[in-house]
Amino acid sequence: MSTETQAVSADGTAGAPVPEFTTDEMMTVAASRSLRDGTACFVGIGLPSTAANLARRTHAPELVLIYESGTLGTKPDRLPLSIGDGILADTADSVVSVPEIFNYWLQPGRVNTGFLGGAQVDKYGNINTTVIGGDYADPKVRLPGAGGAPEIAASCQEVLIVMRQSTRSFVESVDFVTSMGYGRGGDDRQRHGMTGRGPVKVITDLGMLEPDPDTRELTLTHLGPDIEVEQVREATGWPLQVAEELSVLQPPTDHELSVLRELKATIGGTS
Amino acid sequence: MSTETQAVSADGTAGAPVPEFTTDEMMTVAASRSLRDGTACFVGIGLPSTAANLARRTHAPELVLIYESGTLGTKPDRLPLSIGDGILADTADSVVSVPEIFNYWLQPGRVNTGFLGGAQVDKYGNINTTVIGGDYADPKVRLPGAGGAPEIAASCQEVLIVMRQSTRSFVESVDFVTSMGYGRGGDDRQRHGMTGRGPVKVITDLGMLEPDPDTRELTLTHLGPDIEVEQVREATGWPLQVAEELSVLQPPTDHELSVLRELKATIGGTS
Amino acid sequence: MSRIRQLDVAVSELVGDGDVVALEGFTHLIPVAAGHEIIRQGRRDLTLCRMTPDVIYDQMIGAGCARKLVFSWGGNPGVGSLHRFRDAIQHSWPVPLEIEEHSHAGMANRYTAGASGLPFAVLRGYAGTDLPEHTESIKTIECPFTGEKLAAVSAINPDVGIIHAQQADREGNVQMWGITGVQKETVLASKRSLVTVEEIVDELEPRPGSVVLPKWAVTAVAEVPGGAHPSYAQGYYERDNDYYQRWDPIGRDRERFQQWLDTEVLNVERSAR
Amino acid sequence: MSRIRQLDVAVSELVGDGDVVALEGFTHLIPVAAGHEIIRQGRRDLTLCRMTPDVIYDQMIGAGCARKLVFSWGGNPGVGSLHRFRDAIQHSWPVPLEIEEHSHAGMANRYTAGASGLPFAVLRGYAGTDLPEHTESIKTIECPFTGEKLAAVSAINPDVGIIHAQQADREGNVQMWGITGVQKETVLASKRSLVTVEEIVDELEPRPGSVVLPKWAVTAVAEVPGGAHPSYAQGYYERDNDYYQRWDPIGRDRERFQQWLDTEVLNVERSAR
Repeated sequence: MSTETQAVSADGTAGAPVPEFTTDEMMTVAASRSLRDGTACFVGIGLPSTAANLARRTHAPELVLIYESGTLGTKPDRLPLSIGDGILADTADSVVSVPEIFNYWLQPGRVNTGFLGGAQVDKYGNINTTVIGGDYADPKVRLPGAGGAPEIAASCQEVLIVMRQSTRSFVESVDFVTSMGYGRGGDDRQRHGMTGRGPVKVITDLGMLEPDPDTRELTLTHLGPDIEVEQVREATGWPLQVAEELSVLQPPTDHELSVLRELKATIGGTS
Repeated sequence: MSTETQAVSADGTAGAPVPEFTTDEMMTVAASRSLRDGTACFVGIGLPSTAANLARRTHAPELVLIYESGTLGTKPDRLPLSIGDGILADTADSVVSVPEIFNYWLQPGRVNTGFLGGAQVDKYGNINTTVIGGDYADPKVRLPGAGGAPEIAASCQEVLIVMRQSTRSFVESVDFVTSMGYGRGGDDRQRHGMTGRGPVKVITDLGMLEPDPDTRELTLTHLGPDIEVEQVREATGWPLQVAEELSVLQPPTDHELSVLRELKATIGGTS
Repeated sequence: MSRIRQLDVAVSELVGDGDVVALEGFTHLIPVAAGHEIIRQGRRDLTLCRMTPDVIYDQMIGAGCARKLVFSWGGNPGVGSLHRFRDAIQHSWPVPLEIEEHSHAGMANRYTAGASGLPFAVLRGYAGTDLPEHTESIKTIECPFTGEKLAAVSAINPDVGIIHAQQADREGNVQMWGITGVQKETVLASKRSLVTVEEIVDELEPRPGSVVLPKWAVTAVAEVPGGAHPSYAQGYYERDNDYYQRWDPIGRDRERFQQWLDTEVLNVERSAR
Repeated sequence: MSRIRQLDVAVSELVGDGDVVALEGFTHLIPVAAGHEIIRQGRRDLTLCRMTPDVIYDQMIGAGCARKLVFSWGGNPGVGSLHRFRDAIQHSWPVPLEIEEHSHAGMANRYTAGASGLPFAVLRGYAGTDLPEHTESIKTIECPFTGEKLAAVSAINPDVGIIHAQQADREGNVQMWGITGVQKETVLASKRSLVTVEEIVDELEPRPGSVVLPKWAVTAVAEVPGGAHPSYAQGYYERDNDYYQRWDPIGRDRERFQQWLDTEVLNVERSAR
């Protein structure tokens, strides 16, 4: 629950002055950039909500924000603290019931992007937010559970996973599959009749992983600015595959950072 | 489609002056009286709508009127011409979607009384509003079809059938079962897993039929004022059972008649 | 993304011969002008879906647009029968008409399944009736928990769903109110959708009981004032009950119908705005 | 017919030991005062249903009201874990807590089935997850038309459904607006229902986006101003975010919790009006 505050300095581009930023800010900005303008995004609270609202204020003004509380096309002027803040209803194109948001809007694959995170993710992008250790009936740690995640994972056209990377959270195999990524890899999603593509990116504080086109094993494809491959390997609980052509994430621009920081200052407040 | 206009004079009660009324008026008043105050009634257009609105203006001011267009608890100040007139939405407690009116309100058995009519009814209260003569693919007469009737017949706590009586309409066995009454009699409804009781009364221009408690065959229990049993037998397409204790319907009161006639004058108009 | 179009352009872009087309509107907000435009463009072999195929479908069937009708109640509400519909079924005029017949509850649930991305819906329906015998899209299903037998109906996912609403804004967000029937489900179940509206406004003012369809859930919007006549648009105009009465003798007679078609639909250029 | 009652009278009339009880409200309009009244009346062995058992269920579980929890997400939104919930599951304190765990989509559909008088609902859900292995109310069903395999969930029909709304009129008709979650379904699925409201008004003025429950669909109404605190009631008061933060250290510690229970719930007479 601690916020990563270690500041790193990144290589600038084309002589622009290099702003200082945290790895969490880099992660949020990378998530934000993954959202295309004019698409619809199913937003959970916390980092996904921050990233989606950042995108709407920068490169994607026509991004459609959908919260599982039933608010379609919300345009909050501040960051909500919960997925059901009043500001979300006040600024929505339409507020529908919870059964409707899942049945009419999520389930048929109308939503382009879903955001997920969790306590554990494994090398096939499966996510655990249910129990850790012991067994289901007598767990070591009881987590909140599924919420909207299993069906977001199944039915959004694509899923972005956003999580801080550590050997505790990036494990060979999750203790409990709350939300399916690529199952046991390969075409396991198709065998389960899933309509969405699954997790296309895992964005972390250290870089970005993408599924191998055949095996679907998560593979490191991008490093965060000033992050070394070895750091990422050490924070991963399985022998990490690394892409032959490894890129580096563009650091946040001044504009992205200032909008992000203004946004964060508004969280849960009254405007 | 012709309206019965033959006036009959009835025996009065307790020395009150006897108003003149038509057999159709008697039928509407009898239907109206069958609606208990404070209950909910699923109303179709035509006579059921007239009877329900008459009841609301006489003995049942708290009658809840539900139309299949999605209007719950409407209080129209005039008779609507269709089940979807604007006046029904304007005066409703709530307007819901058509899927909701069937799934959330009709299907669970929340509605006390459903009204049905049709081109044919048989001795077990099964109704045909689909095809007459020939076979289904090549019928002699094609009728409008089912509408809301099959599920009204199945799920309302009880059903009132209101139809003018003739050998053409009261047949031994309907050409097509659009809405099930008692099927082939006895406990056939239970075998079909139906939750509602089925047709408890068939109100006609000649009197009233009720199902035998065991066989469920429709049995004449009430005569209209000045109607003879023989008239009813002649208008029935099967050998009609007659109850041992045959009653006579109370003629419409002055008040009922005047309210009914005022109501009929408002049909489809703008107020 | 919904786009504002002329009615004729939208219909020609969205509706093709052989398509499955649903024009919905339950008594209120019936997309009549769009139906007439389909007639004018000479579309053929359509599978027409509609819970209550009233006068507009009688006209489209009489004009020879339809190969098949999927419906639950085919009548002229408050008046009587639909004679073009009967003539097509009983005498194959002007072309044979196949039918797929349901109850209202069944049709409503078929659209709901379509809007929900499910292949079927479950309801307490059709029990003891002769409908399942003649309609392949009704089957029996068993509850996996209680063993109870219920009805299953297959989803409807039209190629094109067409509805009429009171308003859209300039971006194509749609708002309707009053009796809204099964219109949201129709748009969401359809691969493509067209909403005709009474007017395009600068901003949709939220209203009690309104249904809003965001622009990204609608393919095209066309401004067609009076586009629901002879049905009504709450807040704009009342139902033209006389029209429904007058339709009866026109629909009864093939020649009078043909004459009506020529003078009222084919040789007029309605709606383009 | 709904009847206007005092909160304590309504709870004592409607909620008994061993009942299946659902308190619903999705972030907004959570019936917290009613939950506290259930604690105060010492109800035991309840099966508590709620999509998001947040602070109010943490309190009821910690107070020993529950034998079983039916849920889809158990956390303190925006803050972290529910420690009374964890303590009950991990250490059976104060009593063992059985769980029946779903996803949001599954729970929403279970209420929908319950409201619809159906024994089950169908959804595209749970595929590839470990939930069905541990939850008997999730099964697989095959589409009778396409052969596709989908999830089926059994209906929830609570003995008592409890929600909070902004307003009722003097006859007991209820109106709520803003985020209305699964509250309508909860009331319609339940054998008995209680709606606490911010205020009782002479007449309900129709509002955009409002959900209306007619009096005959509700068993009892109680006027409880502030009855959703620390959640919010749109148009009346904002969410008390500090309360959710402050709950974390109280919920973490059995003794602090017990103290809180004594001073804030058991020995106060809130709500009666």
